[in-house]
Amino acid sequence: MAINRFTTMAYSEADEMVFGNAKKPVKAGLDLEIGAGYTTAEVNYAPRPEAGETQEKLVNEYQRITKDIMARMVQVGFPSVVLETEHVQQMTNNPAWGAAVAHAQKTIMEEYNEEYGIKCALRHTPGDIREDKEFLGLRGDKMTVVMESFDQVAESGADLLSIESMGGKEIFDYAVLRNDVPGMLYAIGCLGSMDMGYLWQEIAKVAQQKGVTAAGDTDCAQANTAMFIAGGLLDKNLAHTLAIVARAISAPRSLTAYEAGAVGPGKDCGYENIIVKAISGMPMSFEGKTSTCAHSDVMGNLIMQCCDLWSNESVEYHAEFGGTTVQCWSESLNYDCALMNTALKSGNEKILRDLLMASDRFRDPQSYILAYDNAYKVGEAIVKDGEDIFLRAKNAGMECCNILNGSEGLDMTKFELGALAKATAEFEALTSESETFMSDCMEKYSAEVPVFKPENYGL
Amino acid sequence: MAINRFTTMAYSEADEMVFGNAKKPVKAGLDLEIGAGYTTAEVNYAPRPEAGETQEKLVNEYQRITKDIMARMVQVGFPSVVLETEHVQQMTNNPAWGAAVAHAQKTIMEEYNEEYGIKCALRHTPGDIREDKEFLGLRGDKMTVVMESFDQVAESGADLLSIESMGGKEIFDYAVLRNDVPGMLYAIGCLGSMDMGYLWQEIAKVAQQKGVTAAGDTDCAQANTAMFIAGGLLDKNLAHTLAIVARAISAPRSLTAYEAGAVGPGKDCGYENIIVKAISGMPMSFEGKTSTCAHSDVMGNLIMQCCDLWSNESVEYHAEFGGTTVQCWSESLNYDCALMNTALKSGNEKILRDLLMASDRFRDPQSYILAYDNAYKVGEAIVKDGEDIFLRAKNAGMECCNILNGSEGLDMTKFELGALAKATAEFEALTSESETFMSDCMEKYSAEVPVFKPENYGL
Amino acid sequence: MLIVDKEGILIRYNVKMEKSMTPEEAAAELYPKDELYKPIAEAIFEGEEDDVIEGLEAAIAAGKDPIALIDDILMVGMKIVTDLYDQGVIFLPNVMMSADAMLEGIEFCKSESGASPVTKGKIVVHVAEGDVHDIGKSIVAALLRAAGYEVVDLGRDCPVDEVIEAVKKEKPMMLTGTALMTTTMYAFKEVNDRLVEGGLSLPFQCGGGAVNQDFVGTYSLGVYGEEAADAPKMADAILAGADIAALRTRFHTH
Amino acid sequence: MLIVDKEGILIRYNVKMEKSMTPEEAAAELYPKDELYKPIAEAIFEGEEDDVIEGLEAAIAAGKDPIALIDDILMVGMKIVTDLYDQGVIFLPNVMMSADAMLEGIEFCKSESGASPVTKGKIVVHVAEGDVHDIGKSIVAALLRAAGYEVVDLGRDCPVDEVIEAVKKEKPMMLTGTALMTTTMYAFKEVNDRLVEGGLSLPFQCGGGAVNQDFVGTYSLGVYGEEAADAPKMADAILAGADIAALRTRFHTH
Ligand code: B12
Ligand code: B12
Repeated sequence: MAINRFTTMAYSEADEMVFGNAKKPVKAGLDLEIGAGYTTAEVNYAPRPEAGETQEKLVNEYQRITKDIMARMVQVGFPSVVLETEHVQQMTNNPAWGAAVAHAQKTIMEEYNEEYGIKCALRHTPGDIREDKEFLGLRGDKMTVVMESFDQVAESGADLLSIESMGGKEIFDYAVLRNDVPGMLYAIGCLGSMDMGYLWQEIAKVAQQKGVTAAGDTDCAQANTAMFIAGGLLDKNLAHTLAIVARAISAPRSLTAYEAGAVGPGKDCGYENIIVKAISGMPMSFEGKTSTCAHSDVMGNLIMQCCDLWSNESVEYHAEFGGTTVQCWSESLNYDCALMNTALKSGNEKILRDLLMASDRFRDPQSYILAYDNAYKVGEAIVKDGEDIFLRAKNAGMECCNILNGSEGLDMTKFELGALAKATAEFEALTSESETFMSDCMEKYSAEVPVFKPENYGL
Repeated sequence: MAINRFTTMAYSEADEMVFGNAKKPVKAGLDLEIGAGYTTAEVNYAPRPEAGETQEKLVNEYQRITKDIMARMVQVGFPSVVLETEHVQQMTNNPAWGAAVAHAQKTIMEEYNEEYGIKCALRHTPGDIREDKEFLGLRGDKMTVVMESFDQVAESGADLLSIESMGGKEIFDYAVLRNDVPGMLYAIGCLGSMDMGYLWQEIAKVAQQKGVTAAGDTDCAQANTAMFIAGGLLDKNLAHTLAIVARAISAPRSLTAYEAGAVGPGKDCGYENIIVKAISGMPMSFEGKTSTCAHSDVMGNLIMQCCDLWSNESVEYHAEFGGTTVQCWSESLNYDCALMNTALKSGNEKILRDLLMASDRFRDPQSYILAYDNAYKVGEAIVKDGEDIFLRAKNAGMECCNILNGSEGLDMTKFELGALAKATAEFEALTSESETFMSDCMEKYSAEVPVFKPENYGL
Repeated sequence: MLIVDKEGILIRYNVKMEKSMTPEEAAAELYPKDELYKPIAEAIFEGEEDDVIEGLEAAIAAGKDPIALIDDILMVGMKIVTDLYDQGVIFLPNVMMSADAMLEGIEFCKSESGASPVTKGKIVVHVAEGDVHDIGKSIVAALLRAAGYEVVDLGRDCPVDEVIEAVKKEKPMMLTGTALMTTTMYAFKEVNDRLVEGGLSLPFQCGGGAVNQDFVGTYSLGVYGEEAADAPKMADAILAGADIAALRTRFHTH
Repeated sequence: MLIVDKEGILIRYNVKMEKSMTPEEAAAELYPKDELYKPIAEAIFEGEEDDVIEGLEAAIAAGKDPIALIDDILMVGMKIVTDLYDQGVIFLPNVMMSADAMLEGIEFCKSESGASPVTKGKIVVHVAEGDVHDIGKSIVAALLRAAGYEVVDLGRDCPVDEVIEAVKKEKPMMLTGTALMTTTMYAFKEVNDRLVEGGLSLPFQCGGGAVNQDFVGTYSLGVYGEEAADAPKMADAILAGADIAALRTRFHTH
């Protein structure tokens, strides 16, 4: 498949974007349509450690998880649900395991769909296992295993295919701990996008062959790592202004999946998805206030503003007073969706969207930029040079800095402001020539980062 | 203290009620005001079983819980929080244990209040241990222990005093499994109210002596038991129409606390609190879509409609990917509050309230009645005969039936309709004479329920 | 006030899935044809104790043996009720009321004949030590009685010693335990160990909110019960020869 | 679009609590007065490697002993940085860059003198077998180096065998482990047992997202570390004579 770059915005203005509606809805699974006027919960879960020992135990664990969720859905009267299975590594490394799990889950979902008419779909997300102990190995034997895994889960019942790909991560890990903005730009914007183009053309091919949906990717390995290191308001490991610069740069990277054939829904942990939605018009999954089981958040409400799927990211399967964890969290998610769907149905979706956004707009520099109006502006900066992966990533980072520099109502610490000023200056000092930047970086990081192997990117 | 019955509504119409605002706000704890224009999360937790072995272990467990919550609050920038400690029985049976826990918790809360200015308050809820293996023992030695517990926790730092009292439960347990509506009326409306009058005058006295707040009680032992037995849409243990009749009857019962000197905030698990708020104008705590850790719910959004505190009911303390359970749930709760507070601040509180209500209005007969407009009507039926505890409870149950019989847009099953018809007929056949009813019931249940001891109610 | 139609927001699956027959119609299809028996079955279904007695009096007057009536009509009538409950046509309180009516009927038959009927077997039920949550246990007891078992109910908050004593004394075919709190369910392990120590080997059915299959699987006599309605099924399975392993295979479905 | 002022909705506690001094001002108060030393401390604070070397050259030219300079100014300059980090005045990337600059300075001093300095002690760090999450480990390593310890970094996804081998070979004063996944942290128990078996008794500091104090408390050599900044504090405590029990008393604060 070819890569078709986005050079225009899908929405003519930011205010056009709401939750539950995407310009290009996606039909998937059993009677489900995503982004077609209603929101749906996407439930995520991790098997208990002991369950990973054998294929049989693992399949059994996922059967329990699936049954628990489906049963709770009908008990409380929810009309639709998506299940996401993020592979534990055994499942990707042994493609037959992943396939067995997908098949077992889908069988249960089909029963519920038949008996109750509940709309549902199954997402499978193989792990990006393309690495060995020391080095990334993006294009070798491990790539074959990953593609075999996609092939088999698609064959066995997965409706939506996703991955959290790792291209650029070896440079990013080095750069993020050193406030190295050009390094982050190179890692995420250039290397990440290049790897995604390579990888997603293959995934889209599998999806087409199997008649399932190539859904999307997130910059979990980089922008989320920055967000986690940045942490809460009182953490002091990374300026939140830098974390959001990394996030802005990740938008054109994650966009690449959709340029290489994916159609959405984008994956939950991609906080950059709001920018990606503005550009692509495709439905997106998000997580926030109802994924505290997986991580804390400084924009728990805001990030719900334009979601099509609403996720809890991940929770280990175990018992709580109110049922198993997957039942508790799936129910909470669905109530959030019921609220959004009520707003949609009564024409109040923009008010609710704005309340969600306004609740966190000033909580953090990160939420400020991801507020849909500012996110839209970052999107515009990206499509302006949509054909040039370096330039558009640089634009995204610069626009992010510009918006923060001109922010109104957002209080930042001296430390955040200092990091922002440094990042702004570094962007301004950068070349506009993609080739110059690429070759300078190649030289610098080949020398400084021992685990960097250019052949991973066909360089 | 005397008992002053409510004979008028605090609000002149249902539409006047919103979340975060009560006619009679309550100042409590460290800089907090409840029902004064903003909502606050109320975080609940249960120690791990092992932690209950010694006083030291238990205090240590609650210290961890308290620290975890307070730390998460400041990390995400939340302005206020309430902690509720529902005693495990050791803490009430040994009043010194409860006191030690309250003191340890309050010390940490004071540190956070001082360092960050976060508003907070501590609720302690001793267990209603007034029973032995076979019988309730509401007025004997156990009553003395309960009051000693209140006295000591109030002395040691608890700001809000609550209990979930059990009066009437021996009759209720028998009646609920037999669709016995007059029995439920006797248990909850008469015996429950009588015990509460007795108990809450004492609690209010302690609160006054110690300068803390007598907060409120819920009909956990009866209306919630009915709600749990009723379960989800597909359960078949109790008609949901009967569960809501029990709930309606529980409103005048729980109201008794406020007639005997309590001032709110009412306790989280009292779904009848919406009716109590309409009558009393006092702030109330609620739980719903963000208390799935403790139980499933058929009105997760709706019940948030007029909350002043917003609770997770209970979660066992343990680790999740995103931190400890108390951190996860306290963060989710606070985001809900941030949304409500944004609505309040921007004048959109009635729209948000209505969206929350509309999302679940037709989910279940229970949610239909607890929608604020219908709840208000039940309130009116109560205050009409506010001085007569039997009549007002009967009115509440009858009004509930009437509203369901005339419902619009609510689909009920044949089974629910059948149970409703039977309940309606039984109410209509009932005497209007309190004394007749009381003596008939005394005779009937003394014969049928071996564990019923009238002396528990001074009868 | 905002009222929004539920379409697309929620589905009342209970309404959607409802059987087209009313409970009364469904029951009518199952009543025995016999003129003497039918009113008794009907009275059990309705939970009308007086009508049950009246029907029994008529049957005895017509020459039926009181003790035979227990099996021939009281148990048969009750089975209609529990079958309809299993199928989701009727709900628990109906079962409880029918069971009350049927038990009255049995008492009546016994007093009429002076003899005691043979029950299907004896079962001891209890709530774990330290736990006062007894509604689940009461339902289990009622359904077991409704299915023709003799139930010895040790009540709530029942000390381990008392459980062991009762098993020694009553020699039941099975023992059940209910626990709703994470703190109390560990008592089951102790009960199990004390039984094993004492050489008492019988299936120990455990259920209740806090309990789960994995936990029950950790002690040798334990069989997990999810719903109260499983209890009579388990007892029936034991009568049919199932041992603990077989019970687990059938009831440990998670 | 709706914009709502944050008052009453959220509090940026970081802004509210911020120290009034800028990091530069705070650092300036701590620099040594000495004309030769001050620019080096400043260059470390700024993370400017070239300036550090330049400063060292000047000091050596003025007669200072290269190896003595390591303790007298490089470590002193670095301590200013880590102290400010501990106080929340500066953030981690500054520490990382300062540490890089300081380490360059040490290399330069070594090459100038031809001799090797005595470090405070040797520490082995690793990420648990099966786990690729290595950022926390890298931070731990950097902060230990910044505090003057020699670090042997076994990297991520490190087999238990390799850990044991490294401890045997390097004879470190302490071992650290990082695990971010509930599935991988059990490797620590194995490492512990293999160490004990082999008669190797040394404090085994464990941390990372999945790990908690209760877990670490279950194996004999384990000491739980919450933040990376605790690692050098633990090492210092060991130098000051603390055994595992004493370390636990101090660092197991939950
Ligand atoms: C009703 C209730 C009460 C009532 C109990 C009335 C009564 N007579 O039982 C009252 C108000 C008295 C009460 C008191 C307390 N409660 Co309470 N209570 C509940 C509640 C809301 C519902 C329980 C219930 O009746 N369910 C319905 C019945 C029918 O279900 P069930 O027993 O599980 O039985 C079903 C199946 O399990 C099965 N089954 C049961 N046993 C068996 C056996 C076999 C063999 C088989 C086959 C099947 C089977 O059959 C039934 C139907 O299918 C739960 C909430 C919850 N999430 O469970 C809390 C809950 C159990 N209570 C709780 C607590 C903490 C308490 C108190 C300590 C509160 C306090 N601070 O005072 C006290 C307990 C004091 C004590 N020493 O025990 C906690 C327990 C937490 C924990 N640590 O595990 C819960 C979980 C609430 C919560 N979310 O925090 N409670
Ligand atoms: C970034 C990240 C990644 C990055 C890692 C990049 C890298 N080079 O490390 C990438 C994208 C590669 C990744 C991959 C995966 N990840 Co990941 N990841 C995360 C994430 C988002 C943040 C982790 C992080 O870096 N935190 C910041 C660092 C600085 O924190 P830290 O390591 O805890 O260290 C701090 C302290 O703990 C302390 N410390 C650490 N060690 C020590 C030691 C001592 C002695 C002391 C004193 C202190 C100390 O110091 C640090 C600062 O103070 C977490 C989310 C979360 N909730 O933690 C998920 C998470 C850890 N990942 C998870 C998963 C499932 C995976 C994958 C399996 C996903 C997949 N399906 O492919 C793969 C793993 C493959 C493998 N075999 O390991 C799950 C783990 C679930 C579980 N079962 O436990 C998590 C929890 C996400 C979730 N909520 O589900 N991940």
